Amino acid sequence: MIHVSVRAEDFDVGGEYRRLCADAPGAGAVITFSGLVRDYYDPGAGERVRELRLEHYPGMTEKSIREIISRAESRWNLLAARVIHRVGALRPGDRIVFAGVAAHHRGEAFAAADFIMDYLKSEAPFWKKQFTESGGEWIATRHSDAESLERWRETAD
Amino acid sequence: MIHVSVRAEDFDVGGEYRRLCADAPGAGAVITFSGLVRDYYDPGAGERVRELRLEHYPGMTEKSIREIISRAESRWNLLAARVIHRVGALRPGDRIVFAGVAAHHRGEAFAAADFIMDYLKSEAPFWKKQFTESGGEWIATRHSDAESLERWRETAD
Amino acid sequence: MLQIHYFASVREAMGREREQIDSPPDVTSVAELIRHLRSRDSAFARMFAEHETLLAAVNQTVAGNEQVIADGDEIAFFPPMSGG
Amino acid sequence: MLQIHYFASVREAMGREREQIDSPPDVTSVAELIRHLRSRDSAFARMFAEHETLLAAVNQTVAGNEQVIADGDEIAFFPPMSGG
Repeated sequence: MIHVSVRAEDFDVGGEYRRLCADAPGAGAVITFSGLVRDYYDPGAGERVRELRLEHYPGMTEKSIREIISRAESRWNLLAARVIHRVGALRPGDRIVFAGVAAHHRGEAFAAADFIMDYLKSEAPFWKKQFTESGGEWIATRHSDAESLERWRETAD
Repeated sequence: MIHVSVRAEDFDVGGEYRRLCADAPGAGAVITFSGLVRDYYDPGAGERVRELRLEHYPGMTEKSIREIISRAESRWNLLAARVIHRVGALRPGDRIVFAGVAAHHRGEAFAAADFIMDYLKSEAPFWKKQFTESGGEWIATRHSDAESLERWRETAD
Repeated sequence: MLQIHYFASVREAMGREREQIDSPPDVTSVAELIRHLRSRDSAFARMFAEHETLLAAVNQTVAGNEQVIADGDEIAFFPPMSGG
Repeated sequence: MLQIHYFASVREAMGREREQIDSPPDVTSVAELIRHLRSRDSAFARMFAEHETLLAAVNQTVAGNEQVIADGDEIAFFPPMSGG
């Protein structure tokens, strides 16, 4: 059972957890990942983020998230998965992304949630612009994100 | 901020998530892991589990969980961690264990939650006895748990 | 006709979100469309020069330079994704 | 005195959760305590034979065979943990 949502509204982690459980009777492991807006993205810069604006490609976004989940399902036995990505204007501390996974076993739940988040960051059409006192700036994909993806390639069947 | 609880009562994942967030302002990643009682532990056996009884070593349990979390904190920068382990009689579908972690970054949150669960399974003094129609049997540590621990040794600093 | 969409910093550099163009007869791939737009449109040429990494999607799937395009396709240009 | 605790399948095999014994004068390590209990207590000898892997804790910390024990210590015997 897969659920994908792209929206401006916040999400409720407790409710999402309950829906995952309801969709996955027999699960032994349920993981929720919540990503929050940090108050700085470049610790060296020192300037605090006042707002983050998230843009996406409406026609493509949900489809690409579903593809990422399908790829995870082809690697691990998942009983349910839910992904929510917010768009629009967010502030530090706000929730921005949710990925929840239910599986029989712990190892596959951890691996799948980690995998989904890695690909979500680099293959789903979202873009972040951060605003500080001195103006707005698009956030570039960090080197560590590319390294994260490399992990899954090395272990590909 | 660390919270450890060993108890018979169930836990509420949404509430635990909120407490993690409250303890970790500035967090960019919050992970909750919930372990549930499966209806079989040995798929080959075919017999369904009716009840699982969890025994622990009261004087040692909380201390050993705190040590596991401290070890995770020495490897990754954690802002908050919460572990709840239930004891007593449980049934299939019941929640049995919770591990929640808040960190600045996604990678450290995933690694720390995975690490805590691995060590919790093999170093915290809990023992499970499963009851099926044909009687009760103590659950032995599985080979895959030992392999799981091996991962952290290979990557030790 | 081709539907062209621009996102994020590419959208800002272009000064528009989308446009429709008549399918140029000699344009049958993403690379050829980029060449066409660079020569015809100074905003596109400037945007292209500014963007070290420019990604394209054809009909809402990320596509390489050699991807074939045809009349009626939806093409999008954008910088590397940064969601999550 | 030594406080001895038994857990899980070890507890069931021993038929008791805990006991107090006078510190035997020649017992200064976990290995020596096991040797002492095996020779003195047939339930312990039987339990030991049944348990391929027997773990011990001294004062609530898992301990190896060579761990020193002293009067007043709390010693526990149990099978490998299986929580989580």
